[in-house]
Amino acid sequence: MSNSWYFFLFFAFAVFFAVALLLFTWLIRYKRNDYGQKNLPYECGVVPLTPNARESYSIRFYLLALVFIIFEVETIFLFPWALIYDRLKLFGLIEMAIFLLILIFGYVYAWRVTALDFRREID
Amino acid sequence: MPYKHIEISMGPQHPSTHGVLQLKVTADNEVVLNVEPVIGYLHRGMEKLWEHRTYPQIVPLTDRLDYLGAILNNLAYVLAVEKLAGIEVPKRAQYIRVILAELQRVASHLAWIGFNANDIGAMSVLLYGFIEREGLLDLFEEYCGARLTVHGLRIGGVPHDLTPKVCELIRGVVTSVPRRLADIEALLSENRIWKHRTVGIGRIAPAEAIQYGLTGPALRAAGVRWDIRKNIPYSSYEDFDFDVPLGTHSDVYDRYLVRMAEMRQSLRIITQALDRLPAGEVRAKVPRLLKIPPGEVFLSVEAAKGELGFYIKSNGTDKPERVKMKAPSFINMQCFEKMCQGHLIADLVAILGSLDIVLGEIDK
Amino acid sequence: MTIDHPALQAVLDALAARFNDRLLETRFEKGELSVRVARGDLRPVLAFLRDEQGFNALNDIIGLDNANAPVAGRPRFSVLYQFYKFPDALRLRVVTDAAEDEPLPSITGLYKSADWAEREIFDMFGLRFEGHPGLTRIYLGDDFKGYPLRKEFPLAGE
Amino acid sequence: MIKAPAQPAFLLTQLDKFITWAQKNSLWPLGSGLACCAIEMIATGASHYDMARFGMEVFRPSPRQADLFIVAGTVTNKMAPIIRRLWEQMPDPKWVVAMGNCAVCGGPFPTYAVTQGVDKIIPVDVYIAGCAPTPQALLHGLITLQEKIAKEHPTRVMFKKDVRRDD
Repeated sequence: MSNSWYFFLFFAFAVFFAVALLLFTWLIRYKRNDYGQKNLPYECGVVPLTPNARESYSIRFYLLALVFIIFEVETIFLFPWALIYDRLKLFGLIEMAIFLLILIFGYVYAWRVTALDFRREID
Repeated sequence: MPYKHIEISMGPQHPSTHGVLQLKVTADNEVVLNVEPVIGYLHRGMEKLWEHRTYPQIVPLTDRLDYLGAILNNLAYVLAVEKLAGIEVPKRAQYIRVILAELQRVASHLAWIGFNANDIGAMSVLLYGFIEREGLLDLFEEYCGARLTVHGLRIGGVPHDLTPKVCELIRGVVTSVPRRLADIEALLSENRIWKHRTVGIGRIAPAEAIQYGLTGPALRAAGVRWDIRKNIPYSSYEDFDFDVPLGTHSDVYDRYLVRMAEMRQSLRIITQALDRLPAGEVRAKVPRLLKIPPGEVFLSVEAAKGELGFYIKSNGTDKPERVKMKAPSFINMQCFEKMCQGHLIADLVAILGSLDIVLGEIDK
Repeated sequence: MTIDHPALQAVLDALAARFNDRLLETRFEKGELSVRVARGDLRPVLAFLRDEQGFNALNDIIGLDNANAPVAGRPRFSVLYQFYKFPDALRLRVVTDAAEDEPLPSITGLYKSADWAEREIFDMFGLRFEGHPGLTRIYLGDDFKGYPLRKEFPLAGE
Repeated sequence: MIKAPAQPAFLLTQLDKFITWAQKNSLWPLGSGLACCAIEMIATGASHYDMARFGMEVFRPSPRQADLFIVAGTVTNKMAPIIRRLWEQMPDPKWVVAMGNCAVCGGPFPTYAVTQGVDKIIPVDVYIAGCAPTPQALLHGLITLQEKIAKEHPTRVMFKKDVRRDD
């Protein structure tokens, strides 16, 4: 625990850096007294046709995001494994191969059940 | 509870609407239900302006209609005025006009392949197309004095004869364009992503295309053999042999193939016209103050986008009573909504690019 | 009327046979045949031309304001329909006249490309087309007053 | 030009130089073309004339990320409110270049539908003449804009609420 105060130093610096950045930009930004339609959401120059964008939308977007997260997590597991790959010898290789195989199986299933593509006709 | 369909505006300021066109898109998340084009953002009141200008003054104004095919607009207007006034254009001038018109068609198609590919994602093709087009613009600058809005023709003929330097530039273009086309085709024609984005997208049946009045490369891609240079030859096009490329599936990919083939045919016409250039005058005797007795005429020409027609009614003075322009993009745009049914929003961009519309001639 | 263009002569004869006295005027100048019919007969004539004579493409609809050269007995505006026969490249022009307030029959039923063309004529001349799905201004904003292509409308606008 | 106050402040001139040096060498134009001038603007952006030599090759389609508005083409009355809205939605500091006769003064169209010059709706910094000005003319106009930016004093605007002249 002797040199654990480094952590607080790091934390303080992070907070300081964030606040300083915001303060600096607020200080040097151009002030203007008539902002006109600056806060209107930008939609190719016209007033947006659907004023509030918080409408309900299709399940397909959510499905695609889920499939993405699954394989994102898979790659995250690969990083630590790749770091100590040389010390794990054959055991590590087989272990990771099994892990990847299971996920490939999941990927093929998702592909076959057309979770990945945006169907052209109205589903 | 079914979710509400999204209504979004692919509005006047949009990188891939080729100018100031607004598309009110009603989409079920990604699938387009219907598209309502809103035009008029570039309406400059050309036809009203033409009623206050003399016949020769209108020629440079026609450059600003389809600003990618300035000489083709001039050709349509100038031929209509000559037919109305009964002016006989010397053979040499007709040949030079054919050379300039086909060069302008190649330049317009090069710009089109650049924009269409860039909309679909192949930005390098935009740079290929534009670097090649610079060669053509240098040629126009050498001959007409301007790059884009060239005012390249006159009523009764062409401004002046082809100088040796211009002929040499033309020979240069005729050899360098096919090499560049080969590069572009090597990049695109068998490219999996390009085919995935264009094959089977934006189909329209030939009968329906005629019903909507579609003309130009988009109609030929539907397999209908209709090219005014062949069907109603003007300005001695009948002297040259070239074939009219046709498509079969009438989708975005076929329109791409048709236009690329058309560029090669244009180069063939240019070489034939340059080799068989007859001697003689380059401009007929036209009175400086051109007064045309009352009458009316409608004449159309095969412009890069399709059939560009001019209706002119004269009233005996030096200013026309009425000039109406039939713009190919104006008519082609009407079947855009029909082509977009059931596609994704991303395909909208590919279909719009394949129609090669220009807002200058839609809005007049 | 005899014209030295065999194909168009055949069309003209068929038209004359079918609508003999309702063809108010036929003109053949510079190789172009134009036929004038009254407003009421427009749709039957166009339907006949399309179905029996094979003019399957409407090329353009042209609006005209004849205020500067008024012809006695004829209304002020005239509308010209430019037609095409696809395979053998025949052209035909059908002309009708209409006063300011007389609506013209809309031909969007016969030709889909007439939709925008008629909206443009309404926008520029103020001529109404009855039976048009959505007759609104196509170029100018809805708040624009006046019809620009009328002769009395100044070039630079009100 | 920014209204220069009576006595120029000398303390921050070096900071001004630095900020304007940074601003003028990375102008991001708004990717919006109206008519024929837009094609010449794209030709200038393409590889032959290459605006990238001046740090301007990034054409941002959205005004939120652009700081230079090249009005390239005819400004019609129907398009005017949209151009005003696009200009307002651009973050400060922003500059406007009126490219071509139509944007400068209505050009060859003295008609009912055309706004006679874009400076009737938004303040313009540099006017470029020509009916479809050649890429060289556009580049010359943009270099003039860079010289103009180099002479500006942004720090006065930032610290002293000396608001820019176009409000």
